[in-house]
Amino acid sequence: MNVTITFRNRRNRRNPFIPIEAEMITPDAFFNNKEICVGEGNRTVHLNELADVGIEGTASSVDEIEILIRGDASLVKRVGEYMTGGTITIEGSIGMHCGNFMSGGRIEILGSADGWLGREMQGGEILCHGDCGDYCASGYRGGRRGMRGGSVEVIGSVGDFACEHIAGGDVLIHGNTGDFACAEMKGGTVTILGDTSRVCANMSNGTCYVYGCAAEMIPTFEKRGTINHEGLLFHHFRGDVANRGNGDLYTARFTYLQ
Amino acid sequence: MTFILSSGRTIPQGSFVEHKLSKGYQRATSMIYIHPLDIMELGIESGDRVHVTSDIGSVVLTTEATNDIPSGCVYIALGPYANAITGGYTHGTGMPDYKDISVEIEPTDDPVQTVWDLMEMIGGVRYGK
Amino acid sequence: MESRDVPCPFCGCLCDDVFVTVENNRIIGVENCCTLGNAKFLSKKRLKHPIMRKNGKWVEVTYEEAIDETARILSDAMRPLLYGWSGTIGEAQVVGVHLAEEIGALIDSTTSVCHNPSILAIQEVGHPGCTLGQVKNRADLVVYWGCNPIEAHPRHMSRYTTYADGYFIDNTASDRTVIVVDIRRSEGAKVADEFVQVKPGGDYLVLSALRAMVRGKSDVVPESVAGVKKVQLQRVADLMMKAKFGAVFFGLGITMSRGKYKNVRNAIELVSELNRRTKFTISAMRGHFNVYGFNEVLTWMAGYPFAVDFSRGIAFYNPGETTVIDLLERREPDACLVVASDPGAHFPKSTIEHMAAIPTVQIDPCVNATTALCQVQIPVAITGIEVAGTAYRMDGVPIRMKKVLETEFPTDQEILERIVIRIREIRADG
Amino acid sequence: MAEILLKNAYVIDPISGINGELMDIALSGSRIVEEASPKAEVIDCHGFLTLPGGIDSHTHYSGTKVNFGRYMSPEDMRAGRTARRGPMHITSGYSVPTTYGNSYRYSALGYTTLVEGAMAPLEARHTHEEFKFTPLQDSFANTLFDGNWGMLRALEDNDIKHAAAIIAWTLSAVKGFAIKLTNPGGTEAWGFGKNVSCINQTIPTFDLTPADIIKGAIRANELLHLPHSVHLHCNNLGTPGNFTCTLGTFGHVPDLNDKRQSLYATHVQFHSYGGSGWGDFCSKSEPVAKMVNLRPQIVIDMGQVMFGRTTTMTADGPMEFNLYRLHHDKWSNHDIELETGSGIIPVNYRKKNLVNSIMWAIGLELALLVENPWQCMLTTDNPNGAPFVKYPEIIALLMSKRYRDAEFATIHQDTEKRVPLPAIDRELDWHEIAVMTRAGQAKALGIIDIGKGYLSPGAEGDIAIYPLRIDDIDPSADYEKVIKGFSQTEYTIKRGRVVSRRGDAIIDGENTTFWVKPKVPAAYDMQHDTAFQELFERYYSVRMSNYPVQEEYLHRNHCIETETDL
Repeated sequence: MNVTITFRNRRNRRNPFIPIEAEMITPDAFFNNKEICVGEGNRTVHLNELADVGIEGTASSVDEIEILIRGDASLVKRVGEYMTGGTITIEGSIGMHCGNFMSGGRIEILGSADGWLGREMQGGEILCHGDCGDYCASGYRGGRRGMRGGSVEVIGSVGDFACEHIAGGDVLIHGNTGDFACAEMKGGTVTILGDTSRVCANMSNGTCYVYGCAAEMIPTFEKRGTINHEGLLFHHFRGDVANRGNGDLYTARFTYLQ
Repeated sequence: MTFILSSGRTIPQGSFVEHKLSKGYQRATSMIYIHPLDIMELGIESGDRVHVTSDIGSVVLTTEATNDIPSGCVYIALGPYANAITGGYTHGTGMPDYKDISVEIEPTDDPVQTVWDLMEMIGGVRYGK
Repeated sequence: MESRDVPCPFCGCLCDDVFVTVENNRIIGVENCCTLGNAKFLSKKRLKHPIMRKNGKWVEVTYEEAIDETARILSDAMRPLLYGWSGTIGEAQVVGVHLAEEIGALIDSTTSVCHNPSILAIQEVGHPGCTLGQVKNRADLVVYWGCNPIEAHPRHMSRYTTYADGYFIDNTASDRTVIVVDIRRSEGAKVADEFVQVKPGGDYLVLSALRAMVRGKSDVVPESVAGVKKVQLQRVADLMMKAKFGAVFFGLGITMSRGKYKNVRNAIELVSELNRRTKFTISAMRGHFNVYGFNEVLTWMAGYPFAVDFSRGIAFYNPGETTVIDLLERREPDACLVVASDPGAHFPKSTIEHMAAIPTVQIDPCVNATTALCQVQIPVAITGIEVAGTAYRMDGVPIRMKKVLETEFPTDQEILERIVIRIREIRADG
Repeated sequence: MAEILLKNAYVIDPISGINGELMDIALSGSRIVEEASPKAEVIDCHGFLTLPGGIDSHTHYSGTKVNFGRYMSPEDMRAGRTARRGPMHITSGYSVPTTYGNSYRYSALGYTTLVEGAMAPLEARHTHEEFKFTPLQDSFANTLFDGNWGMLRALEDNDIKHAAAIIAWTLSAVKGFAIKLTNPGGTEAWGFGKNVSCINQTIPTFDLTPADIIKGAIRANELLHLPHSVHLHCNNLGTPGNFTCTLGTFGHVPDLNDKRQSLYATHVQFHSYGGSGWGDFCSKSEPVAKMVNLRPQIVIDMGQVMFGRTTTMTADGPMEFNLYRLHHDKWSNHDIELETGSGIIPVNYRKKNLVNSIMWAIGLELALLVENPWQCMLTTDNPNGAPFVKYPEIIALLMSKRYRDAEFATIHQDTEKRVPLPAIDRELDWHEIAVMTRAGQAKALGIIDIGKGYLSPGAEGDIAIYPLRIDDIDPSADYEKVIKGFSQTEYTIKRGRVVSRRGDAIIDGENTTFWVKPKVPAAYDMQHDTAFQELFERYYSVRMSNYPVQEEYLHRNHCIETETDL
């Protein structure tokens, strides 16, 4: 089944800046033939009011559903939340919380993603071609475990607190990260091809590679010498000692705030 | 010259909190505390006015020399003047950057604006005089 | 007439020993109070009648008209924001929360721009704290980190720490050690036994280093961390470990600087670590007299201390998304009600620009910076002077604010209740 | 006055001596009456099980500590959210629900009366504020005295009357109901990061042992003729081998009151542990239950643990710190000057965990081994052992050996060697469950006189009607039906009005706060005692005049005045 959702321009809506809460846009909901409603502020509206929805073909399992999102979806939140299979392709940019809790399937974003992409993700894949906001592949407030499985790849750069509380899965960031990437890391593998700052603060476990420079290194990591990884020389740190941590941080370069 | 600006509470700012449109509040919140060496470097004297510019905007403030702040840093009371150069981005935390803002400072003869002026610049309408 | 033991409606210390003299329904004397509280008790300026902007000009209107206009604005809105709350009592805050629930609004308080990061940190690691009297009676070591009690909470030191005797502290001058950590030599730093000057944005790193030292892992710490020499860090760590009861107080110096709640989290984890060796507590220096009260009220009613979005019929909370600054910055709200705070004076420019662009109503006794951004302002009685009710001190102790003056102004609570009733009428009329 | 006539109610009312009779009950206004007028609204109960409204004699649902449990746990809040519906407000929270959440969910289970387990006097106002927003249950507040400096100093001087006078002043001031001691002496020691390890160890800052405090408080309690006895959370909660401390404590309890027990020991499951460490941790429910069976002056509650996530919260600060060191999860602590402490940590009781499995068994064993159901109340020490929404499952476990065996097969396999549970065949009957969930509580709390816990004329109109026709159910086999039936009442009636119907709250509140005021002669009125005033003046951070909870916080309330022997 192919579902095409084309968001219309919202200039004629009362306030085009109100985000759309669209947790029902998942292959699962279309597979179960649900009536798709979304939140626009304190009103609930039918998705048809905001987008043209085209459905072609049928599906015998959720994995046979492909959703294509076109038009401006940069304020559309929670797309793909709890999805278990199928694919979602977003032609432009997508709003916050895309792929929260997803456990299977694939999301591809050709533009950029706002904050909390893949929050508390359990499985499946996310590929974002543009940049990503804060809290990419992170956890929820008060939660002790963030992303637990699956993979996230961001071709651009990500904001602050990327992979906060990560406990499993793989994350690959081609660009730079903001401050406090991999804070409270508990497991999983994160690879940052660009620069980062205050990386792996308070980590207790897991592995992080930084191909660029780790600025303002947390001063409580133990230096363990250098290693060769994919033909490059990396400094190996263990920590965070302040947190009785046993995580591994490999970075090509680093600086301290002295 | 580039400085790191932080804002915070001060006694004068606090005691005029109930009188936000008074001269006293204006004075208390448009004062920028700066190290004497930096004052010399800028070629001005304590009490002279400066243009303080961040990525967000620019505002005129009155300098006050003090040794309590390290050279290279400046400090201002919380208030409308600080806000004129503070951005609304919160890094996904809800809290804007009221501290550690990178600013450019240069001497000026321009006057310090009133709180009403600042409010009108962003689309407000003053009440009374 | 004289009133004893009046709680001061200024800061989160809620000093409840103020002596107020009233003559002809005016306060003519205030004793025991600090400069900040005095100014509030003796303040005379206020807005005398509701005002509304019509055709770009301010005009005086009746309470009825102002309330009707407010109710229309709110009932019409798709993403209304109810903001402020810290300068009023719990009884009014409760009505505000019910209002938010009923109209599917966003509700947030000044917490969002002061100790929001402290709450986020507490939600990650908890909060080893205590009431202020516990510090007064027991603490032989007090640490002020990124806060400035002399300027923001002027009686904190004399009531609870540096200058206060306590049950186990016979002589505060000799029995208590005071450490101040800040980026600048604040007034508090000048009276401290040890002043630690940190480079801006360096608090997190210094806290990590201290945690490692308390764990006995000094060897990993470099010679200098964020401008602080390792020898001084070791000295501070030793003082902390030697203390019988240590109390850390922290303020906006760490909540507002880079990293925000991660700084606070690290401070809390340092304190938790120290508890393995001795007794330590940590407390936030809360600002408005009842900022903590709003957190308490919203928590027991909706489950979260601030930044709640009721738009989908349940309570949703995610600071960074449902917090006032982010909402305004993204231009989401289409109406705003401000109660008992002054965002016009405290918010970044771009955010109040949006407030000025949408229908905004303020409930406040005084003309303030926010007045300029409003369509309507409804003046009310002054809480804690003309209105009695509940406030929560920075340590969670609830205190009943007193009424020392008679007034003809309605209270926040009354105005809010009338708005709720009017909204119901408008909705019933369809 | 509104009248209701309940027809065809199948009533079990242990206090009135009714054990399964089909009858009508008439209500007029807030009370049960002999008969209703023809105008009365008739509710046909279709032979459904009809009990006095449930009473939870030990639960944490209101006040500073509970609210901090919510405040620090957004992950718990999002786990139990419901939308606004009819007169029902939104609710959040699973293990520590919002006030409305507590109230609606308790009401759905048929509970009409709750006792807050631990109110710190200094923060009493907060507890009362939350009572107001718990609209469908009456509230009582156990008031913490374990580290009260005034009382400790009086006990140091062996001046019981003076201690009683301080208790009397404080209870009246903070609108409390009973004396609660939480880890007596231990919370004071925690002020400097220490604890006490047995009841005979002198505490660091006063020349007293926990045993002195407990014995003194019991005597003071009876001097004041308080409705309830001393309500004790024993020392050494949660430590292996603590049963000796529990037995030692019980051994000190005199029998001073012919209407009720002289000591109510709470969440005894957490105090019935054997072993010298976690390695040989085991159940000691048998000696503890045996002691209770021998001593009618003691009533206990279970403090049952059920598997899953919850939040632990207690005034026992040092115990929570020890838990934190075990779990290394988030930890909150809140010491209260001159009075007590508190701590909070989230926990997850897991079937795969041997210690947790043993804890689960111990609670059930206590309820089954204590012969007299009037001496053992059904609780989880909500939310410490489990959220109260688990009560129906606990009832079913107590009523069905088969259910217990089925559950036992799913827990840690080594449990069998450490607990006597598999060998216990007893299955409680409906009457015993009624005792353990309402009648026994009313008696233990001493509130039968004010109309609680029974259904005869004169009683408060608090009634729970469960969709259970008990003659058609064999609880031993049909335990699923028992769980379902107790999970949602057909009707919950509070003060003579239907407040909850099939799980939905339908009106907004009929609650009352009950508090005590011992009548004290002038010589023992602490209000004018200079030494007591000085304690405030010099050491408290609030003024004495601002300390009492004002009348404004008691919307509808009932003051229980007592004659004293001072």
